[in-house]
Amino acid sequence: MLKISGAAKIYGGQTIFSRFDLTVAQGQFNVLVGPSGCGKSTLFDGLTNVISLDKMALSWKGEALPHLGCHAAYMQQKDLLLPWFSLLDNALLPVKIGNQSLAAMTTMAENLFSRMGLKGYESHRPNEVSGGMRQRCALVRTLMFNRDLILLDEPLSALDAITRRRLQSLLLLLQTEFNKTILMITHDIEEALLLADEVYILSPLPMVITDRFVLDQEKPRKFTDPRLLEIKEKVLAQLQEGAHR
Amino acid sequence: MLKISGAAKIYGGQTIFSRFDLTVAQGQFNVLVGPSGCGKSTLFDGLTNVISLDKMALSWKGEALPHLGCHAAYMQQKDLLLPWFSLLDNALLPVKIGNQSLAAMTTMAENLFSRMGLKGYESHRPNEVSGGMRQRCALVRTLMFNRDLILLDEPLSALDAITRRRLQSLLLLLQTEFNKTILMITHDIEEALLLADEVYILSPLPMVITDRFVLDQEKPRKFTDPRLLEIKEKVLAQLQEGAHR
Amino acid sequence: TEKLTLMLDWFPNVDHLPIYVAQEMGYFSDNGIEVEIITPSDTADALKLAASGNVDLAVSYQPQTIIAASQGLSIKAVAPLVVHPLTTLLFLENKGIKNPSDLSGKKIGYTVPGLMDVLLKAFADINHIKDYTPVNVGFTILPALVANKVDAVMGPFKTYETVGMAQQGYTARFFELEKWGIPDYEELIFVCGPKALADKSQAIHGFVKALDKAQVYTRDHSEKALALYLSAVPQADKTMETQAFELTRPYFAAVSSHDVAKWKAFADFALAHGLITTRVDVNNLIHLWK
Amino acid sequence: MRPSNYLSPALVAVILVLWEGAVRLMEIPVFILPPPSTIVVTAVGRASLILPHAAITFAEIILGILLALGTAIPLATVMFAKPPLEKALSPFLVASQAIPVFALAPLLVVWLGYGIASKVFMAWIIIFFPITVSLLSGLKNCDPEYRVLFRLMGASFYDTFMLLYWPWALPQFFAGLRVGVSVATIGAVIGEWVGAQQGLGFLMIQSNARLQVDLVFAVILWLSAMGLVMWSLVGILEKKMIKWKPI
Amino acid sequence: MRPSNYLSPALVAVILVLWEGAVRLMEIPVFILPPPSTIVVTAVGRASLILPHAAITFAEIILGILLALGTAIPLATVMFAKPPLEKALSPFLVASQAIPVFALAPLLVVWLGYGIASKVFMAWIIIFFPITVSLLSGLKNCDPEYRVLFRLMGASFYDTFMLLYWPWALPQFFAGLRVGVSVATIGAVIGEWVGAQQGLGFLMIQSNARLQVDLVFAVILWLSAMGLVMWSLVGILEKKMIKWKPI
Ligand SMILES: Nc1ncnc2c1ncn2[C@@H]1O[C@H](COP(=O)(O)OP(=O)(O)OP(=O)(O)O)[C@@H](O)[C@H]1O
Ligand SMILES: Nc1ncnc2c1ncn2[C@@H]1O[C@H](COP(=O)(O)OP(=O)(O)OP(=O)(O)O)[C@@H](O)[C@H]1O
Ligand SMILES: [Mg+2]
Ligand SMILES: [Mg+2]
Repeated sequence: MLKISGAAKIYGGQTIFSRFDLTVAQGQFNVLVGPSGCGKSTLFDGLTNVISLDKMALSWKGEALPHLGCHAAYMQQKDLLLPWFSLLDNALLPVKIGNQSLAAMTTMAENLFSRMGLKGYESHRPNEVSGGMRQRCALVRTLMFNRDLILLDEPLSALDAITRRRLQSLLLLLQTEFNKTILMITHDIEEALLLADEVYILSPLPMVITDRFVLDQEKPRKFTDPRLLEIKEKVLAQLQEGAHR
Repeated sequence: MLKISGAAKIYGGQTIFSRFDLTVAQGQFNVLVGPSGCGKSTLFDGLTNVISLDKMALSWKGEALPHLGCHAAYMQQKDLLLPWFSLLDNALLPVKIGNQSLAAMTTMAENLFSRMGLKGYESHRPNEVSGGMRQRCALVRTLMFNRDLILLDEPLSALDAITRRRLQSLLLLLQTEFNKTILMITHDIEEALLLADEVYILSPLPMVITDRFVLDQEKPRKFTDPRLLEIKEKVLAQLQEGAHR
Repeated sequence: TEKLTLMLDWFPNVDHLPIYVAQEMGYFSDNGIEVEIITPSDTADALKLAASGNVDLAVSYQPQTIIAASQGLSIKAVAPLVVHPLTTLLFLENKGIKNPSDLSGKKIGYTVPGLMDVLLKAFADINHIKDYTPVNVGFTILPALVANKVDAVMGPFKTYETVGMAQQGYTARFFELEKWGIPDYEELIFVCGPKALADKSQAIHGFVKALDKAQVYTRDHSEKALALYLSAVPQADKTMETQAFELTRPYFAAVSSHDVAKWKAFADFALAHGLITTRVDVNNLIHLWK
Repeated sequence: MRPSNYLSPALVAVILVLWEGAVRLMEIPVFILPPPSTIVVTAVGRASLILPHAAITFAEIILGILLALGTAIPLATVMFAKPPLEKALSPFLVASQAIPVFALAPLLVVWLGYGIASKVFMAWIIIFFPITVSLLSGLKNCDPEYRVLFRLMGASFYDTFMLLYWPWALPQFFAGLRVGVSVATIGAVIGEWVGAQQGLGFLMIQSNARLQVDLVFAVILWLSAMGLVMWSLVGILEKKMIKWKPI
Repeated sequence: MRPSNYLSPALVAVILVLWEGAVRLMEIPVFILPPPSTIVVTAVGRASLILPHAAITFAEIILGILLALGTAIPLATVMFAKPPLEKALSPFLVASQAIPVFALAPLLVVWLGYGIASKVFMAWIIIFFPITVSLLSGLKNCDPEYRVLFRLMGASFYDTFMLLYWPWALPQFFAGLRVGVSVATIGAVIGEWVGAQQGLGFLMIQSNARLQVDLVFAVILWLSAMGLVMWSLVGILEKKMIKWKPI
């Protein structure tokens, strides 16, 4: 279980969040939805020690930790691919750094590349592929961390509807087959509702959870389910309300 | 009228597109939808001479041009904000460079900032704001070009649903109030259908227009319109088909 | 008054004492001239700049002047300053060196490549030093000797480096060149270019006369002369320069004209031992004041 | 103070003690390498002799640096704007670094006389080179995606330079300037071989020939101090000018 | 060839013609500044004299550069990894640039003798500095967002260095190396003022003392040519190693 309590961050006098609490049960796929600039990335950065928070109590799998550091795989909002490596080498970076077997992981990466429609682009450099392809490569890299907890900050924002669907299934697979715990930020409400066990709706600054939807529908889901459509309307209304506060 | 004919680009043996034609009537708002990596950004880059195409005949307002160069405002997929300037200074870059009146344009930029929810962040540096805020700043900068033709490459991809709607209205205003001609790339089919006069569906590599939807519904539109929902299904089917070719 | 520029051969030291005496005693202004004294960046600079007319007068060495003449630089020697060699083959005492031939098979340093190495070779030929290794030590003379990197050095002045070494607690011994078969020559001389000599003949003659007077004063009032020098060159090390002066005094020129025979003998020697490759007519090189 | 902050003075102390010990134990004569204690004593004790010379040399260094900046910046800009010019000029720049002072000295005397000009010129030759090369490399390093943005905006070279290239190249420019101000000290000293009557270089050569090696090293200490002051000033200036870097 | 390609040789020609003309018209004596024609004639005509010396100096330059690389890279790395060390060491580095050759010569003679070692040492002192400073600046320039990425991956300093910092700093490293190889020529020559029996520096001093100024400049021409060759080699190496840059 991932348990965050009392997280607080102030940037130059501006409170991004204070006393922020969140709990994600092991094996769950939870999604954060909130307006742009509300502090979602800041929260993820704080969890993983990319930035230091002013206050936070954290525990993961029952163990209290100063931060998630090396326990989570974190896909940041920027793709941060290294220009001097090919896409495959970029994706294999966590393998080269960790002490995992390069051969086995290369097969896995190549497999992921073809599932994500990057087959044939393994040896392209990042500046030779499209924005969406860079994002997919960054996602492969995140999966190569091979960690139990995965934090995803808008992982599919640069992708078209079809590719997006394909990758959504892949993310679901991570949860169901490999029992990963996933916490994801997205702006796509349908995506949130298709994937999440719980959806949190966040307010603008200072960020608080204004609402929480528990979705126990069987996955994979289809968006034709009227209950999902209904929740979508609620979420939108909630977000709308937050924006007008 | 913008008329592109016979555009062709080959990258290292791989044909991105060849004999690509497109026509946009003056004052129209046309949208390109296509799978990630199909060559949309490459097309825009070619039109504006960011890269050189292998072949292309182009005319704008009846005048044959080698490229759109200084006739179009182009918002690229990357935000490309300069780290040493504040958001406002970044947005005012085209003004500083052109010979427009700085005072008047500053008012306009500040006005746009507050419409886009960036009020209070004018003097933040790009690395002190969120991904969505950077994107909005880049959009303001594009509008400050003050040109009749606007090319937008996924301008709203990093924004939440609510902010996105607000900016969609703003884009519509550009068309209706200021009579701009707009060509936009998006992955959000609903967005395409809400804004576009014509929607082009693109195939994967090599890129061709597989379908074209002319939408003459009154704007602003609502997505509750059943005809739009119907078209959305068609578009999705078309994209799906392209992906399985 | 006419202005003259004089470039020294090296930084100011007691060898130049009569010049400063003439300056301080007002002998230059008595002769209607005003002299600006300039330090060079390299010993060859003085000759170059005198020949090109960028300075009116320069202090140089007779051997280097002969070399310059053989290279086609047109210069004239107008007066001597120090009339015998100060250059020596120098070594530390207690090294068991009594005769030059004791240096056979040893390492011998020299200070200026192109000049001292040739002199060394001539010295060795004449004095039967066999199988020695020449080493260019530049101006790190004492360290080279003390660290036993060389056994002797060709080039140090018997009036100057010896004093410095004594101050550091080392006693120097040396072979004087003119006593070991090298023709006697004038160590320091004044030279000027043909143009300066033609245009400022009067002033340069005045300079020579003033210097003549200063030499006499230096001989007769050595303590006062030294005091004048030390006040003109404040950065000089008092004790060291005082001792060096004592050693240098006997070699200052007594008369203000060159010994043509001495020049001829050295020019012949230079040609014979490869210091120069083309014959130099010393009569063209020396200006005689009437 | 955190323990790591003690490292710097501690290391300095260790090096000085090792030096002092080595000189004393190995009985290295003072005229070869004086111990640091002697150097400091001489540097302080003879300050009244050294300072007037130091003032001259400092002026030469400052002028040399200003002149180097005044030439390096336009030169790097022009070579950046016109690559054929870069190709044509770089042989001369590289060649300028292979010329020893004694070859140039007579020429400098002929052209610039014995005043401060010839010393500043020598310093300039030595300083301008690292600044030019670093700045040029920094300018060339500019991300082409940003260049394209400026082209799209129809920016002139001047605008692009002021708003993009120059800020982009600043970190490399400062690296070059750091090297420049550090070699400026030796540049001015070398310049003083050209007919100087004063200055630290002049004082050093004389002291060296007179075997006053402690004074030579005392002068080097003063020169190093000057170099360090300028090095720190460059660091402060760099921090002021590159405020947007979160380092 | 495009017209702009003619600019480079044209400019070289113009400069040489101006030089030749100036020397002839202003009647600058050959022993102050020889005209380029004379220099070239001497440099070629006396190649058989110059070449053996050049070989020695070239060896010193190469050794100096290798030694400089072998020290600058670890030094910059260590100073980058441990900022307190940087603070502690940089005064010594800056000071090392303020030491003139004659102050160091006695020490070099005593410690390293008259062999090639003392020359290589002098060259090293001069070369390693720009490389160290540039490399260090390049390493520090690395985008902190990427550093964070490597921290997230749990990368060791070694891994981060090899995969991130080093490739990131390469352009600046090469700028430093360019400066380094250019000053390497004068570094070796200065080294040869300390007790050399051969080498271009030795030949230069000898020729200068014998007032063979055309030979002095011919040697400078050879040195410049060496510098240029190495400069070009660095350029080629840079292109090979920084393939990912679309310049
Ligand atoms: N370094 C910083 N200095 C000052 N303020 C900052 C800094 N970084 C972020 N902020 C502020 O924190 C707030 C939250 O930023 P954050 O990046 O977390 O937003 P977000 O929720 O991820 O938005 P988006 O959906 O647009 O990515 C923003 O208002 C931003 O201005
Ligand atoms: N510099 C390059 N060298 C080689 N191939 C390139 C280069 N730039 C782009 N490509 C290829 O061109 C194709 C189209 O790229 P483009 O960026 O136009 O895609 P896109 O339609 O904008 O995709 P996205 O929606 O992901 O941004 C891709 O397959 C990419 O690999
Ligand atoms: Mg974010
Ligand atoms: Mg794209």
